Amino acid sequence: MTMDMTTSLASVELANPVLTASGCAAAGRELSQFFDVADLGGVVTKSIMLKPRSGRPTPRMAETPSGMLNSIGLQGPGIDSFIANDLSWLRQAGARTVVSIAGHNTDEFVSLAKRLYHQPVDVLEVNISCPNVESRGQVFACDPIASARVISAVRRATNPNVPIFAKLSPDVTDITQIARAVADAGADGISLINTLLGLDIDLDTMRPTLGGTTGGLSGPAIRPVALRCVWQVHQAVPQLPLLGMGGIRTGQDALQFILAGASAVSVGTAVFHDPTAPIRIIAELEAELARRGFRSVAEAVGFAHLSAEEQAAFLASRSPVAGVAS
Amino acid sequence: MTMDMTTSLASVELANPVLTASGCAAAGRELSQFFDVADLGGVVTKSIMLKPRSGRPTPRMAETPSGMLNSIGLQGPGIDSFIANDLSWLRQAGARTVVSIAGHNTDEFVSLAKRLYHQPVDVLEVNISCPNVESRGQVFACDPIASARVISAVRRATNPNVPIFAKLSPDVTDITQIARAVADAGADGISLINTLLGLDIDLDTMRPTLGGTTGGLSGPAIRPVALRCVWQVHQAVPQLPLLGMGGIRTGQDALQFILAGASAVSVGTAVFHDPTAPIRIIAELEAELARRGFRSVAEAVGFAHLSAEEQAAFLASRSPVAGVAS
Amino acid sequence: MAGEAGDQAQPAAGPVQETGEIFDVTRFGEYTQFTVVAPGVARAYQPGQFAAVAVGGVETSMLLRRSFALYGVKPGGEFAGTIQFVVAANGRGTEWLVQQKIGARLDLVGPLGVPFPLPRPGVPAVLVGGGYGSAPLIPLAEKLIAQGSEVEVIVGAATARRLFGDLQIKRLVGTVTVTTDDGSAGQRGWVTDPLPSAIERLGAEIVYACGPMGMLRAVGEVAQAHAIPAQVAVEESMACGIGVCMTCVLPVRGSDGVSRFVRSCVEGPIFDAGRIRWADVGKLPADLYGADGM
Amino acid sequence: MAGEAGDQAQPAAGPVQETGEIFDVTRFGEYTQFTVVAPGVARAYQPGQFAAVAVGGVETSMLLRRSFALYGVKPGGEFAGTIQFVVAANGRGTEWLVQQKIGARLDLVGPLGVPFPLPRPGVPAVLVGGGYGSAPLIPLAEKLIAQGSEVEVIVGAATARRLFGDLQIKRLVGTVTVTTDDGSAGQRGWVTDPLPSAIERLGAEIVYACGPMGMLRAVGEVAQAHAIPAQVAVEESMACGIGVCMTCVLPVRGSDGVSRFVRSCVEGPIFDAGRIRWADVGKLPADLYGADGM
Ligand SMILES: Cc1cc2nc3c(=O)[nH]c(=O)nc-3n(C[C@H](O)[C@H](O)[C@H](O)COP(=O)(O)OP(=O)(O)OC[C@H]3O[C@@H](n4cnc5c(N)ncnc54)[C@H](O)[C@@H]3O)c2cc1C
Ligand SMILES: Cc1cc2nc3c(=O)[nH]c(=O)nc-3n(C[C@H](O)[C@H](O)[C@H](O)COP(=O)(O)OP(=O)(O)OC[C@H]3O[C@@H](n4cnc5c(N)ncnc54)[C@H](O)[C@@H]3O)c2cc1C
Ligand SMILES: Cc1cc2nc3c(=O)[nH]c(=O)nc-3n(C[C@H](O)[C@H](O)[C@H](O)COP(=O)(O)O)c2cc1C
Ligand SMILES: Cc1cc2nc3c(=O)[nH]c(=O)nc-3n(C[C@H](O)[C@H](O)[C@H](O)COP(=O)(O)O)c2cc1C
Ligand code: FES
Ligand code: FES
Repeated sequence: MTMDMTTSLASVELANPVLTASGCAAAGRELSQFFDVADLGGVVTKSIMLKPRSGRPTPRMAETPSGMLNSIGLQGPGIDSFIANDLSWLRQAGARTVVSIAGHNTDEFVSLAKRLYHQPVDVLEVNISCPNVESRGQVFACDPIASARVISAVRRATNPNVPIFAKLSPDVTDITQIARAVADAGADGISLINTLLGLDIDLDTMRPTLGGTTGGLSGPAIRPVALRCVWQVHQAVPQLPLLGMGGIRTGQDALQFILAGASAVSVGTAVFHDPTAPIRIIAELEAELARRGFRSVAEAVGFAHLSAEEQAAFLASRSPVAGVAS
Repeated sequence: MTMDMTTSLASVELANPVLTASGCAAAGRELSQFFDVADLGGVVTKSIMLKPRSGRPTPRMAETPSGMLNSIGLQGPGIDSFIANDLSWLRQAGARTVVSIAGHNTDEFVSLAKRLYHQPVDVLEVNISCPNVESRGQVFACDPIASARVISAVRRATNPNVPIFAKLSPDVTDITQIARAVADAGADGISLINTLLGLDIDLDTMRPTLGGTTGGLSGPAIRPVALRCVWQVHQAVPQLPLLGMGGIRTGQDALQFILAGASAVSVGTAVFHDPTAPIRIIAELEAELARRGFRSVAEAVGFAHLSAEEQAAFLASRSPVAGVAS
Repeated sequence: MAGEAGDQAQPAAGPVQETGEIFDVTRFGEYTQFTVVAPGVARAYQPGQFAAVAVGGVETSMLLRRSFALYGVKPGGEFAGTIQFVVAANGRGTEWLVQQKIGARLDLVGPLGVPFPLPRPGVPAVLVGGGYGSAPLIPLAEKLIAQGSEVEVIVGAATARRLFGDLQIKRLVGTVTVTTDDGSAGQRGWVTDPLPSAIERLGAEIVYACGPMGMLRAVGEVAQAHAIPAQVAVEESMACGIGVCMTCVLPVRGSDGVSRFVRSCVEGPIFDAGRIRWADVGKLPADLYGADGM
Repeated sequence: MAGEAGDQAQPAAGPVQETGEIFDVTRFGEYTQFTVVAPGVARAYQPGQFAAVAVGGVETSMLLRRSFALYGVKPGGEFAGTIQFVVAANGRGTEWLVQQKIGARLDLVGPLGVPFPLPRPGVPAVLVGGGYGSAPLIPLAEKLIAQGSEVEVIVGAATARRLFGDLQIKRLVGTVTVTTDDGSAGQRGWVTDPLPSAIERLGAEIVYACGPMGMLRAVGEVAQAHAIPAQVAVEESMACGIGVCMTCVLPVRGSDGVSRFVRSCVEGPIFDAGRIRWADVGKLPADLYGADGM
């Protein structure tokens, strides 16, 4: 029995459900030294802004138990250079491309969406987990109104054939409220989760370790929080495709996200430990699905939300014995 | 040079700044098999409610990377049995006692505070990180108004000589907003942080691992989030004493919290790994303070908020050479 | 709970935390037996108790100890201060453990839990072990024999490679009944198949069992059918093992008739099978003490 | 950046991820030298490159690899496919590493980064190493000698136990200058003390250095004072080591005069010291490319 590993992010079909995570794979080129990026479900590029960004001063990272903090500060070349160099490389490499955009305000998001209108973009990921200069630096994704405003503006400005995914921050009182707001505003799907806000103190200097004082916590440490967000959002807006991420290291981890309701997953921090992780995870996930009697990724999406009885009925119909008997 | 390890939680002086964490040391009796609980800064008891509670069905825990999820559901004997058995044992054991209370609604918190009015309680920790039945189960600590209401009611009902500490949840958009609300409502201090809401999927059953579906994430995994909360709250309300916790395993971890602004710390999940952790951490913390030229815990509280120049000036005055020269 | 059945049911002394050196590692089928020098744990030990072992080393991501039933404890004599336990490699922590070599150090907390309550001297007993669950029955059998009880032991497993202790028990007791699900050793079937006749043959007045939950429940039912008690050693997920966290509870009916969630680490792991509400494990029955407070 | 100084400055082939067996472990003072069988890493290696080593084992809490400069690489011959690196046990990961024994397996990614750019054949060069920083200078010296350069090497450390490679360098070059802060070996003082006279004696046209940031900066200043370039190997915290995360950046002035935050893992670790804005490391200078976009 062959496994159907295809999945889709809204209207876009992917060969398999394993993508990179924004900011953890640059624009794919460095990883192509280790494997063919066209074999991935897709490459999610580092959030790009309108203008070139230096990023924050160093130190930009701290290792924490089963995780890390980063305060990169969205260093990047700006959208023009990105289109000229990175996007064209990805197209030529044959990779499915999810372009992540970030802005200081709604207008910047709109400008980015327009610049990308005729570009080879499969999905647009709108990173609203960044500070909104129009609202005293409050993160867009922490406010349902600001989030909805960005998403509806981007939806209008983007090529209508390109689905847009809103990327949410877990640092909110009620993630389902934000999810509903962006869904209502026209998001075709949601990416969950961005990093958690954290801090580390350097015991040599006795001051915050990171140049940016606080930073984003990622890695396996946050996986239970990420799974909870995927679970809650899938329950709140079941029809909405979710791109799940946060601490995925193995095919088993990826399967947890899919069972919780993600249609596909992004592998972030694990790449730093293991540059071949995304490719390995595709194979591991396939084996884990087969072991449990699934014939496709689609069958497993949200499966953990079924009642024990519904699960049992499905799996009984799938056991090899039942297959022979019928 | 001897180290002054005393610290205080509002008006209450403690012999040292290391306490247990609510729910991770029961009421001290079991740990007294391993060390004398009177040697601790204090014992924080498991949150007690008015009536006996069965707690949630099992499984109640899942191990996660550098952390664990629990869904105990505040199993406990109810306040009367607690006073008769646990509190009397703690008094006879000579332990500084922080009693944690939890209620379904404001009235229950008030009743608990009144029952404890004449009891041997050093500090009252008000666990508002639990669901408010009057508000469709929303956690009190997720709403500044509900939080403030509980705290001001408890403050009025409690023995005025007993400081009350509000224990906050990190699962909020802006923890400083809740901190300010409870400070204005009369909290004498704040305990930070309770667990983060998380979820795990059991890959055998393909359903949520925990009987309670979601659970609380604790352990070193959450330390960066906890430190960030302590840092932010200390910056927002610098005069307010903080009891810091979340993933503390060593004296170095404890020192991070103190430098970030905590006057004392609670050791929770680490006790499960190492029942003698709280006592070991006292000694380790003392050594870490001494190594850096501090003469007291008080000098180190919030030290990471000083500018590099202020820090250097202080430490220069403290170096052994400077000491000799003066 | 278990304490009600006999007066040796309270641990002689409290648990200690100590670092023990691995003295021997031996494979038995799918299991790995460790002999560890841990005099503090050995000193207070009584059959039925367990130890909680830290896994993964200093910078591990695994915070929680793993629990293992103790046996082969030598408080004095030639191998003074050693303990034994047997490990089935199931998950992350046990996979790490079975890779540890002679000379490595393990961080242990023990002995934990209540021991098997002993009957009056001379009372005949049947002991039933499933898989590695037969391990703690070895010292129990020794103790029962020493106090004059006639003892029969039944050990079972899914397959021969998952049997444990059968030879040692045969040496000790003179005979052992073996069952395997697949018939690869002993008789094909379950431990509960030969149990009724063993109880009857011996005129047993008590049954002891250790093994998977399903087996314990079935053994309890057989014992009940013979109107004798079954003392069983349960295996619940434990975060602390020392009674402070409340993760390890089971719904247990008390002598007052009231059912409560009871900590299996300190009030167990040995329970009277008739007191455990097997059908409600993993549920929250409405009549449980404190269920109305939820 | 570094590529501008010579045409060998691009790695010959890309990095690989491979599991290598530890072939030898040797202590030198406070350091531990590992020889590891890693043919894939060895194959493409050039002096100046490093490897990133996973630490802590499967269930570790330490997610990030640790970087080590490579030397003693034998792509062919008797010890074909081995690499060497030397480890100073500083923190959690290196503490774990130095406890690994012969036969253990390490998960490696390498070779990473750009190599030392080589001058035209015959150009005299001074090499300066601080602490374990002298390790990568050994293969560099070999290569320079092989292409006909006259070479002098200065190695220094805080104290004798933190010197590395002095004997090996002496064997290779015929002579070595040693400095220690406390005078416990060689002359008391810093590597920069004997550096000017070495440059002058040799008529050196290039300086190479590897060691702590403060030392690299000082070496760069001495070289600048002699109007010759210094190629230095920096050590920035690296989360990925392969260029995808942007944690490892330094403010570096480009050939176009514009300063940028440049990744030291893929555009370094070798930089022209004169290009690094040492005073702005850890800062965000306002004239940096993209600073106005923040
Ligand atoms: C009182 C007692 C005595 C035991 N005696 C033995 C013994 O003699 N030999 C033996 O091989 N095993 C014994 N077990 C079971 C053993 O503790 C588990 O197999 C082991 O904890 C699983 O750890 P892991 O690293 O393989 O699994 P993981 O899946 O990595 O474990 C994750 C977490 O779940 C807990 N857990 C998982 N499975 C079990 C289980 N079956 N029972 C309890 N906790 C579990 C772990 O302790 C850990 O906290 C005993 C358990 C208890 C409670
Ligand atoms: C290109 C390069 C080459 C190096 N070559 C060597 C060598 O040959 N021998 C040697 O002993 N060391 C070398 N180092 C330094 C070595 O990587 C660090 O000492 C090591 O990462 C510290 O890890 P730890 O586990 O001891 O410290 P921890 O404090 O546990 O490290 C926590 C995190 O910070 C990073 N980190 C901490 N200190 C440093 C540091 N000084 N430099 C870079 N990252 C750091 C770690 O990589 C890790 O990600 C090199 C570093 C780089 C970047
Ligand atoms: C170094 C680093 C840089 C990141 N940069 C971005 C970014 O530019 N845009 C974004 O949406 N998320 C960014 N993220 C967040 C990741 O895409 C991902 O949401 C998060 O790290 C959780 O997944 P993980 O645990 O697998 O890393 C970054 C994460 C890391 C660790
Ligand atoms: C098993 C368990 C039970 C807990 N019970 C309570 C509780 O009853 N009341 C409370 O305020 N916090 C409770 N907590 C939260 C801890 O007190 C603490 O805030 C949190 O675990 C973070 O600290 P740690 O990482 O050191 O465990 C519990 C935590 C655990 C792990
Ligand atoms: S395992 Fe913690 S109370 Fe039993
Ligand atoms: S370490 Fe990741 S880009 Fe250099």
